[in-house]
Amino acid sequence: MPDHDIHVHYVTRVEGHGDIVCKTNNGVVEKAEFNVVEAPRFFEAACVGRAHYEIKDIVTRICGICACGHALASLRASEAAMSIEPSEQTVDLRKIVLHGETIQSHFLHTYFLAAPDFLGVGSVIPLASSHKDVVVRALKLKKLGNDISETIVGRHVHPITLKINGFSKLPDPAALKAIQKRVIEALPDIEATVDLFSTIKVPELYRETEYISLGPTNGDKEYPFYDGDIISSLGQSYRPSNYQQVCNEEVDPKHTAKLCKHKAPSYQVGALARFNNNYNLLRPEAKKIAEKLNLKAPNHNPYNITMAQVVEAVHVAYDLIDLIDKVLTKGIKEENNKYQPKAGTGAGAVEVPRGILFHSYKYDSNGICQWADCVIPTTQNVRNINEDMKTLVPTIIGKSQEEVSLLLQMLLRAYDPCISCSTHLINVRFE
Amino acid sequence: MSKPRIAFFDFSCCEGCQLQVLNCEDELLDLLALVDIVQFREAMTEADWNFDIAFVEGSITREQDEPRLKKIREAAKLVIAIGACSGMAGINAIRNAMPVDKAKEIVYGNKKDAFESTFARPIDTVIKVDGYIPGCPIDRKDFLRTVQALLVGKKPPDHDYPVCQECRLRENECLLTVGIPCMGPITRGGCDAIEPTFGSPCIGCRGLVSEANIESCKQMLEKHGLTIEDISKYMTIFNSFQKEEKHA
Amino acid sequence: MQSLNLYEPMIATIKSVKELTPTEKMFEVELPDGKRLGHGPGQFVEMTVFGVGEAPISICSSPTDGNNFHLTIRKVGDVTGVVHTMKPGDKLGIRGPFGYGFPVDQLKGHDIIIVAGGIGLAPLRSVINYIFHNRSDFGQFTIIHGAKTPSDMLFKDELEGWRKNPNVVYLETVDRPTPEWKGNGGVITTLFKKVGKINPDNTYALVCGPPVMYKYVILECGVLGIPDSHILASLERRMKCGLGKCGHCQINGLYCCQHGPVFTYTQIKHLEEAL
Amino acid sequence: MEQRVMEKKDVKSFIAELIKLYPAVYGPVAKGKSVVFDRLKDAGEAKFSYTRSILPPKKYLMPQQECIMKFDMPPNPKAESVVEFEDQVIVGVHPCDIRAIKLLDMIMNGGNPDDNYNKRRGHTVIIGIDCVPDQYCYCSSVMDLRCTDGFDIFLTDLGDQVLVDVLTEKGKEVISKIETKPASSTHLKKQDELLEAKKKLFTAKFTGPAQLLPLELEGQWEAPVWEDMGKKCLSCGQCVLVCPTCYCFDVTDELALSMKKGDRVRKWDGCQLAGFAYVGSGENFREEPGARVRHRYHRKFKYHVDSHSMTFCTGCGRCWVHCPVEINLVEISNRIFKREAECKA
Ligand SMILES: Cc1cc2nc3c(=O)[nH]c(=O)nc-3n(C[C@H](O)[C@H](O)[C@H](O)COP(=O)(O)OP(=O)(O)OC[C@H]3O[C@@H](n4cnc5c(N)ncnc54)[C@H](O)[C@@H]3O)c2cc1C
Ligand code: SF4
Ligand code: SF4
Ligand code: SF4
Repeated sequence: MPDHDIHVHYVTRVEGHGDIVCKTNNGVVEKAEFNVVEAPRFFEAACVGRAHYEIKDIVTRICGICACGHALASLRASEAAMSIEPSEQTVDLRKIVLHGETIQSHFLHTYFLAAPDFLGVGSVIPLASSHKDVVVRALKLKKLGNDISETIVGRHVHPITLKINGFSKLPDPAALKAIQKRVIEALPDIEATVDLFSTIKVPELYRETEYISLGPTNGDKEYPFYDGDIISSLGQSYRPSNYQQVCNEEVDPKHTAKLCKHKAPSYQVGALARFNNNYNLLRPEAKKIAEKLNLKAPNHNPYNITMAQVVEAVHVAYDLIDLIDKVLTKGIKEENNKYQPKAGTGAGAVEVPRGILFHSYKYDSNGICQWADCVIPTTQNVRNINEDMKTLVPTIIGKSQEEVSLLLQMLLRAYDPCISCSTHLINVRFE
Repeated sequence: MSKPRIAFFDFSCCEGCQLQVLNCEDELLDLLALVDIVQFREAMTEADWNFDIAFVEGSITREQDEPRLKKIREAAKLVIAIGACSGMAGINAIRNAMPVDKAKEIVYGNKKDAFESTFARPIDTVIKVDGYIPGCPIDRKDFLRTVQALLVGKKPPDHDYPVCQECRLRENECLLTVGIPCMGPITRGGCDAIEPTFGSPCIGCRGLVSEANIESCKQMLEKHGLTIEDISKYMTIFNSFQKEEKHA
Repeated sequence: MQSLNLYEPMIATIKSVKELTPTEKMFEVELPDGKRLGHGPGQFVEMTVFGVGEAPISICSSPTDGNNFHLTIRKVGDVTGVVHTMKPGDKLGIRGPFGYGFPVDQLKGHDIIIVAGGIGLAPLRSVINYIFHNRSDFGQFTIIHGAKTPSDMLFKDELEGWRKNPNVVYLETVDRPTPEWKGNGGVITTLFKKVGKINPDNTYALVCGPPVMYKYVILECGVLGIPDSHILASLERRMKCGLGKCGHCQINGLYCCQHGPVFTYTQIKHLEEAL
Repeated sequence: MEQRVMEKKDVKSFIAELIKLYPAVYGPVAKGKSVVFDRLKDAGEAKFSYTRSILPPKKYLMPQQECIMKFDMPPNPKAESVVEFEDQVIVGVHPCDIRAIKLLDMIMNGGNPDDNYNKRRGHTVIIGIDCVPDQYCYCSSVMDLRCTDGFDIFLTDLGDQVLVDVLTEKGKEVISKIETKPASSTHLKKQDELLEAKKKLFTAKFTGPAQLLPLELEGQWEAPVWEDMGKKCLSCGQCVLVCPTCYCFDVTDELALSMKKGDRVRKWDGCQLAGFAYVGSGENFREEPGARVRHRYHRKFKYHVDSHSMTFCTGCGRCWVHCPVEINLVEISNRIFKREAECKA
């Protein structure tokens, strides 16, 4: 049996810098781990001393891919801290924005980051000539997500109009209507995406773990992205303000960074966690797709995160159509977004494409930030990724070095990690 | 003539600028007809060190970044800094205002010594840079214009005029006239005044114009009800890095 | 035929390229069907490098030089940089000729002193060649030429001819002489001592050079007694249309592209922004 | 000029008629708390009681950005000039902006006529409307309040009725679409009274006659006002971009992404921007902001007056409203009238 000595420096097609190291000796796994080699960025330090109206613009820069999610988690935290209740219109529009981001991010991940592995190429670029129709479709769907953001928040990367207690500019109803029409027109493309992914067989891996996501508050019927309590598949729920009891970011003596842990030794967040925890709340259209993709809740194969993203994309597309209908029927009204800054501490929890995201701030009575904390999905997933790798390697140890390396990279990519955004994940080395 | 080969690299940043490149959905296929993208970690596994133009995103924050950046410089004919982080240290430089140790402590508590980090710096403190695409994030059109300019042999556009110019041409209602302080008058244009167009003040992500009248601008903002302290903070969301700063 | 729309360039062809200095090249340009540009000495064209932009460039040849015309271009930016990479057969766009050049008919019968600094020799070459080709129409002919260093000198082989030509008094200097340089050293104004006696009322001075040069040279012309109306200066400004519209080239109330580029000192003497 | 009256309630159907008849009808519409000229999709959108639009209606004669030539890239370049225009009506133009268009007509027709402007102008019907000044308006200091030319028809609100001055053939044709009656002397008298009343509304005023400014400016090239303003000026260019009589432009080549063809585009530019007078050899002929403010002022009150005998500021107040540091030509003019330069010397 060949022994493996794998070191993938800067895994590609993920956001940020991470390495994979795997070493076996006489068929025994010595090491199988994911190391983060990102440079620290100190966002929480940058927030201290800044005014309430500057915070969102600073923290969206944590991550370009889930900039809207960061903005929303941040606004929710600031609003909680200052006891601000945004209007229903604000909440609905924010949900549309978040859906836009989910569409853009899920299609970016499924097509551009994950699919090349299944099609045996290094990137989407060679597909531009070999599978032009697929690439054109992928670009079209991704663009739809982007255009949703552009219509409501100005641009997807570092959204503009999102503000505490409202919007700096409300979208033009006609533009919103046009977006809705495009979502409807995109349904066949989404269908084709489902068809494409239904032909793909994800690698085998079975490991039961804890799944954490938002869950419905008081019998809410909505598959939660923007609102809700924090729930664990092992049974327990928390208000967002108690997020620290969920992620328990602690300094593990063995490691050099803050890592998260709830009940089980590690937990997973993201599309599959949401799917497993909230399957019943999926729209029927999405449930049908799950069936077609052979995905049943709970599912314990992390490679299926990609499949869960496809299911979610369908859910979100249909939901968008309804949400836009709701907003347009009620009519978009100018609102008074003024608020008085005040002292307080608050947390916001939002489901961004890669999983649950927490922001929390403490403000003084002038609305100057005294303390900030951001816990990013990938930070929460790191332990789980490592546990998965440890479980995976013995099952594939007989394969060639290239195959093992690829399967490990695919596993990491399935989590769609956002490493540069993981504010607390610096130089994580599992020794 | 063979197609120019371009590559993307990143240091400390949010990768939003590279994402902006991927967000050129309508143009991406045409772009691929003009250039070969040979390295782009965020989007591709293939990695070739034979390229003409390197687009570099992100700030330099660690000693270990320097040799990697120098290697890029050696390989490339042209190095273009993309984004505020790379061109002027941007948001990363906020923390330069406090001792690195303090920043580490705020975020990592007593584990602070486990991380290597120094000042956040723009890449031109380490290597020579041939052009800049400013912004946080970069503007997609600006990116495409820059690629075209380089292909026809021009310098990248420098947009050395204030954001107000484009804001006025778009016929936005000036935010100052409705009482919202805005950095537009001293901030470099080229973004089509996107923030004011969406009702939000310019926060200076493209850096200062070369002849920024900061004194007068401060007085003006004070008239709009900001304190000097507010103003200096406002002006440092992206513009903290001072060229004189030596790295620690 | 020049199109009716004044913004539409003719497509012209580069016939030959000659490297004059490391930063300056001379281009011979042919219009469609070998048509003449129809310019007068001192006028300029708007030259397009397609996809890069337009730049105003003086015509450095005399209409008496033949059907084609010459442009001497210093590489300073985009348009001028890219044109430097072009070869014979490559295409340019040409609009023009534009501007008010040297009034050669008015100059006839007079003594002429040319004062050229650096690239200023390029536009003046058009009138120099014109005078050589119509030598008998003019009186005494003096060329005062200054460059930064010997290698910065333009038209080196032509200078060789002027040095030997009995029909012209050719005076030259370099700001920074090199060991091989046998001629004068120092700024251009130092040559005025060598001009000798002139008949100021019958003399025209034609001046072109870097912006800093004009003030001093015009002073020297004054010392020689040349009346203000006989001092002709060709000025440079930013230009975007060549038609007196875009506003960039304005010198107080005058437009460099329309009222100039050649001005009499009387015209610009009282203009605060001219020199 | 023919003077007629229409019922005020008919104004809306008049606009509706125009929208039916013309490919493009532009008028003032609300944008936030401001007003901009925009295409009228229906008659109700127009907001006729406004003070000033952000950009002047000149944008329909000389757009912020327009393609003036299309070209193919080498090896076989082709160049073809582009002039785009359609029949258009601009309604609700104030007297200051009408005067500005008159000045632009003079510039664009003079010397080398500008095809693009002139063609568009020739296909434009201008319907003026009288207005009420605010504290930034000072047209009364620089022009006649009575608007007598430069429009096709001009509307004055007389209360229940609207007085219609019909100046041109185009105007006659346009107004024939709606029922009007000849104006009576009562109507005309009312118009005179309104103008008389309007005169009293101005708070911003020149302390001397604007026509004398070219003379007053003599010897004031180094007046302290320029440096004072230069210290304040942010060189943001807004004052010149919003000005209805400014027409400076920049020209750039913009390639299609294929890089096989492109557009030559002209865009509004402005002399208050730092790089406006910069040349390739490295010289900036107006390096100091104060020199740029002085240049702009001279363009409004001297150079063009010398050559065209017309003041090139219409007192619309746009530059004042938009200047973040409130630099305004009333203050500068009044300091020029004071001859501070001599006091200093
Ligand atoms: C009547 C006339 C005749 C001329 N004749 C000749 C001639 O015969 N030969 C000749 O070589 N030249 C001549 N010139 C000068 C020539 O027109 C300029 O050098 C040319 O326009 C430069 O164009 P470019 O595109 O190459 O440079 P650009 O790319 O436009 O820029 C040149 C330099 O200026 C800088 N720059 C450009 N715009 C700005 C700005 N707004 N702010 C700050 N910096 C800026 C650039 O960085 C660069 O260093 C003449 C000019 C005039 C007016
Ligand atoms: S909103 Fe800002 S950018 Fe726009 S004109 Fe006003 S100050 Fe300038
Ligand atoms: S200078 Fe100012 S007030 Fe005068 S016309 Fe122009 S914008 Fe209006
Ligand atoms: S608007 Fe005011 S600050 Fe801006 S350029 Fe004009 S005068 Fe200067």
